[in-house]
Amino acid sequence: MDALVLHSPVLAVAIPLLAAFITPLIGRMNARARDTFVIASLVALEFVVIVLARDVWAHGIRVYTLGALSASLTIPETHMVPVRLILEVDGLGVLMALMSATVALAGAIYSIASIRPETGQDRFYTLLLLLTVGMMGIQLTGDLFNLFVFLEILSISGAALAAFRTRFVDAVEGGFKYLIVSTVAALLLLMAIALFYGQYNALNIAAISHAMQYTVLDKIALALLAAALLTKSGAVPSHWWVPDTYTPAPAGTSPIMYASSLTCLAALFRVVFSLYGVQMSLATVGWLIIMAGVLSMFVGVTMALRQTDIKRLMVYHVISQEGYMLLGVGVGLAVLGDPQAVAAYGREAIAGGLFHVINNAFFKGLLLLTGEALLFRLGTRDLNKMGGMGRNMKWTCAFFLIGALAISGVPPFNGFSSKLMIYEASYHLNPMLTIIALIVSVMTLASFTKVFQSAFTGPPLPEYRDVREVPLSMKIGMGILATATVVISLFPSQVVNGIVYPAADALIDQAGYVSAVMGGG
Amino acid sequence: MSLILQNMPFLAVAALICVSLYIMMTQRNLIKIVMGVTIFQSAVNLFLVALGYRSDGVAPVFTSGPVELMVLPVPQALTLTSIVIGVSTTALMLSLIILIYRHTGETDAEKSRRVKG
Amino acid sequence: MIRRVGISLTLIIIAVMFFASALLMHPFGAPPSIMDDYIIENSQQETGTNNVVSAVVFDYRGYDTLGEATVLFLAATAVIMLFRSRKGEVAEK
Amino acid sequence: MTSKIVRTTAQFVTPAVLLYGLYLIIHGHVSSGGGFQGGAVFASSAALLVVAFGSERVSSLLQEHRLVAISCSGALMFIGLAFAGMGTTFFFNLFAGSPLFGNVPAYGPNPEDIWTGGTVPLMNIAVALNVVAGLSAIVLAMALATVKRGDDK
Repeated sequence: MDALVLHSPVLAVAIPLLAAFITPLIGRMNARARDTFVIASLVALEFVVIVLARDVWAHGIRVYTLGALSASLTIPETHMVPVRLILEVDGLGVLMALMSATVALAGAIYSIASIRPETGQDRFYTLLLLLTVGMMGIQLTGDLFNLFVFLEILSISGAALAAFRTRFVDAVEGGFKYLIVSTVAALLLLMAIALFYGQYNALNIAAISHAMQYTVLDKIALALLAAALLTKSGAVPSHWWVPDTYTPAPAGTSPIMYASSLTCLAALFRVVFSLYGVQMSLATVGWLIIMAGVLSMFVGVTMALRQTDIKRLMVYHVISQEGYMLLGVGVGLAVLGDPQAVAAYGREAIAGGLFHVINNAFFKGLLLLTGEALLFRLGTRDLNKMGGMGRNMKWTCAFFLIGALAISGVPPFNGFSSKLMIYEASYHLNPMLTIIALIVSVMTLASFTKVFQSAFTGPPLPEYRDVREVPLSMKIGMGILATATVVISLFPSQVVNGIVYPAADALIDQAGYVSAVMGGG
Repeated sequence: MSLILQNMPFLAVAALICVSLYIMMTQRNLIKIVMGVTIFQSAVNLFLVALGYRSDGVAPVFTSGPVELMVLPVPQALTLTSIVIGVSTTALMLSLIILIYRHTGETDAEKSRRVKG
Repeated sequence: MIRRVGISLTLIIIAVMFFASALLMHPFGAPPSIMDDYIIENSQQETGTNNVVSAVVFDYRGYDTLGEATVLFLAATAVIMLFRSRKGEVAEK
Repeated sequence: MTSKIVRTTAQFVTPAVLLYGLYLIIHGHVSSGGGFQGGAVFASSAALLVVAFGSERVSSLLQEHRLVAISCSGALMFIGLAFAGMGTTFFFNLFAGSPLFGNVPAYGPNPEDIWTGGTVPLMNIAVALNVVAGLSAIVLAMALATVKRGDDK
């Protein structure tokens, strides 16, 4: 058990990676064994992440030096800077890792039934596991170049999954678009890494942060990093690839791909807070992030109102909801230099943004899965051609209701709790922000009311009279995400205090992040 | 002026990046866009290798010869990683273009509907 | 027209950014080397490898290389997946 | 299928390419080279064969599922070596100082002793398996795709 705790940071990446290498070999022999193996490895991953999370919550930041004589030996004894590759896990890392592992498990279980009609299932599960590897790797690493490598794993597997249904030209084009965008973003990130390496001869985030002189080059690097990671997360200046890529993605992977976007968002927060942090005046950056957030909210929801394709509509809400997260964290970033303001509302703003990240991963993922469930049974995504499915697909209807009420911020659901935190905090900074956020929330409710009416209420259309409920595995997949949503809704204060505030504090406490690697205080 | 001459390799990197971004923004043929991305990759690789160069350094391999000043080893390892990743993404991009061509008979971004890099 | 102006503006901003960083970078041929000097001096004792680049690739930064091998494996999987034969696929709309 | 000159040249060049790739892989830890470089050279012979003999003939020789299996086993060997160090830490160089590839040279110049490097030469071989099979599979799949129009239009 001690060994498990000790090695858990690297096991959380190595387990899905090992599984991805074994899956093609098992898949050639037996499809059922392969499905069981994939699910088992994701359950094991979930277990390891929980072990890791409990340890981090109890004992603070964990470091893991790969290949050293001891995992905690970050700097060689006769030297001043870290040489080996170091994993560093803090509150934010475990929060995102828990979210990613849960969503990946739900998506994989859902896929068992939903991918059955397709060929190439071995490849599908390999790609799904590698997408999970990419997410876990980005969250748990403490090294910038390593972040680049895992970002590429995430991008390539994401692009391949988006193009999985190769018989649709949309899918192939969406995958191509995503691959170009993410390759360029990753190269910008690599440029920034090279700028750091050229100046400080270091690749470790904490070591660079420790040595940083805040030169012009560092500011250029910040611009490159922010551009790259905002592009990957799909916030407004570069939101145009999101709908084309996510809409044709195969059923079970939609929530996982969404979680991978959120992962890039968290990586952006990591870079801005832990790499640059309080010593650089970040108010301008904070306001830029707030602007991006407000624009994302507004553009996303207005585009969503015009859609008649159910999945495309939900994907536009993805952009809109990312706006809330950027707004919350941006408010915290704008006041980071002022300790009083941070204590008064900045900390709450960051926590609200992060809480919204995990809430969204669950209820938005649930909504995407219900959209896919309708496609699976009806063969269409067009809202105008659906109707009255509430009677035939009771479970799907119930899951959809949970997700829709949560995303619209209806009390007592978790979407309401996190939005409330963001409203309160942003009101202190500027009341206009709160008003815009409230308007967007109302528009979201309107949009989902439309979907509910056209898809589920009313008498069933004659051509869909014999439609049945979706198979068991899809119900279980949706059920996991629905349970997570309901549990967070029932115990919001426990979740916020136990999980979310440690993550927000880890972001604010840059000195702690640096000293975990560099030693001293 | 001497600075410009001395940092010529870095300036070459900047020039290559500008060329590649120009290609990616103005060209409509998908294969040309991929070429732009590839030039960008080469520019970044060149930058990484140039960062690690020490004047009069030799390759960081210990042989039976005398130990001299060596160039930095880490950028070479990073470049190796970056090259392999570049090959993989390029292969996948070209495969996707083959599929787009099968579907639409076009490799032009605007004629084949919504693709716009 | 607006598109042209936008493209030119973006290009100019990016060009200024990159040319400035090229000039602000340390002089070519004299990089800071605190981490790399340690690796050059200790790679033989710590890893037994005479080729320092191999020592970095497989020992000091082996985890990156694992990721790199994964990327290549991933690309092969993805390309094979894209050109798979689709016989026996259930026709779905 | 190209002219006889190309085919004959390919027959003579391929063994040389394979030998050079093998040298780069096995000597990766004592001289320039390594698993990736050698693997790429090795896999370039597959591209040469495709040019000379056509992709159908080559793909009947190098079947896709075999290449995938080799690629998987290379990757598994690599991650297995990383796991082997888990008694200390992940990626710990377990064999440095052991009887297997365990000679540890002192700092400074030394002759090309191949019995050094610990896990590094083994990892070179593992990565080379992965790279050879992966790149050949990519080249073959793309070459086949441009030749025959698949059944998926």
